[in-house]
Amino acid sequence: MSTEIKLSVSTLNVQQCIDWVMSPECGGINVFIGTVRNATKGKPVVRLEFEAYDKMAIAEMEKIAKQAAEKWPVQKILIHHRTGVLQIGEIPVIIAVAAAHRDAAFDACRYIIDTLKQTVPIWKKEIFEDGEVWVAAHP
Amino acid sequence: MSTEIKLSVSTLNVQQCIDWVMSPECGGINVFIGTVRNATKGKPVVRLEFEAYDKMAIAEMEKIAKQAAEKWPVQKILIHHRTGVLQIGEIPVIIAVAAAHRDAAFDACRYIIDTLKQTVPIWKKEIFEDGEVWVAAHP
Amino acid sequence: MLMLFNARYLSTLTQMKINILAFGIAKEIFGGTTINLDVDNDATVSNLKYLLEGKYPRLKKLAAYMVAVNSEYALDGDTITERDEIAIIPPVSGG
Amino acid sequence: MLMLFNARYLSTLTQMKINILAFGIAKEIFGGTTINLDVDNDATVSNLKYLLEGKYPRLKKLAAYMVAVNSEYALDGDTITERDEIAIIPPVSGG
Repeated sequence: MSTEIKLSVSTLNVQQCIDWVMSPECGGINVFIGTVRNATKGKPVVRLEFEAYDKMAIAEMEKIAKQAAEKWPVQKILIHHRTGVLQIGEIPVIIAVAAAHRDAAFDACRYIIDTLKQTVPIWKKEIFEDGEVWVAAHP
Repeated sequence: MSTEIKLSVSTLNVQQCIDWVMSPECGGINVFIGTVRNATKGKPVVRLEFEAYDKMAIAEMEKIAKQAAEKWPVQKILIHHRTGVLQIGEIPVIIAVAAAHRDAAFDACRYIIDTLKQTVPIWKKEIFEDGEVWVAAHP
Repeated sequence: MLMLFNARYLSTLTQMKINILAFGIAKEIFGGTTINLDVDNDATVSNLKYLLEGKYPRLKKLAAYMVAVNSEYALDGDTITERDEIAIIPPVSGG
Repeated sequence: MLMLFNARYLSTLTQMKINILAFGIAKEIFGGTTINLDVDNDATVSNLKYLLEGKYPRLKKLAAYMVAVNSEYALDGDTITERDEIAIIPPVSGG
């Protein structure tokens, strides 16, 4: 099993991520790509800003990848996450998982994004025309 | 909701597929990529050959996309499937689903590949060093 | 007796020649991508399978197979006409 | 009485200055990316939260927040040392 975990201030490259997880031992790749939506609850979003506690974010993503590899028979796990300013349509996150069989790839990929959203210290600020909000900060 | 269903005799392009499903209304894209494994049950595979009943395969894939769109709130569904000779590591199938929220994208993508494998009239022949087998033909 | 004779007579009169497409292993069983078959005009999918299995016993060795009529999976009771596009669909294995 | 006095005396002697990293909305609550705080040498995460919430009441308005010690989520009972890297982790929203 091998993993590639990365925080990046520049545009994430989907093709590169998929190339990295591809291997002749694997029959299925599942990829999750987050994209910046143009609206939140109907309110137009101008852009997003992502901030990370880099060192801990990497450590938490590595933990998640390790847990996924313990739970499902997967060969390769890649997690790339953006930081900085993202425009509408840009990609905050790419998760790619390759496995011999597709069920493991789907399950692991979904587990990784679900868990990442709960535990990895990365914060998203939504910038609207009339203000800005740190997502999920308040009840 | 829009769909792009295609059978192709030439190499499938992952980046193009993802570009097609991306849209500013969507927050999550789930992609399944099948790849040709170098072995089946431990036996080295030389190459694969895919054959399709083109007209019906397209019709069945369209049905599956329609069913998925009825079951989950998704915006875009793409299904590209190869025919002809595929070498190890090549891509027989790409399914990409974009949705406002990731759960729908994951569920729909998985439903599509699971159902495609059961109902779409496409046949895979595995070519080994010492012979060839139409996959799943015999009990 | 007369009715029985008539029925037989009509049946002979109303046979049709259908063309059947074959894919995957069915191509190998039939020895080609299409075969022609004479069937009764009111033949069902079930009748067709019976005839085919008589002529090509290897069909019975398959894990399963379906008949498609005009690009749709057909049921055993569905009837076939001369204008239909008929195909034998051995177990699929795409994806 | 003497023991109480000693305890107070020791506590004063053994206070430490810790540096706390802030992220997301915590940066705005603290007015910066780091703050310094004097805490008892044997302070727990729970003690730290109590002190911070006294000084920065807006922390209590958050949906939740965690304390990380050396890049790991810490429990309320964990103790803190001067060498630890301590961070306030408001609700995360990556992905």
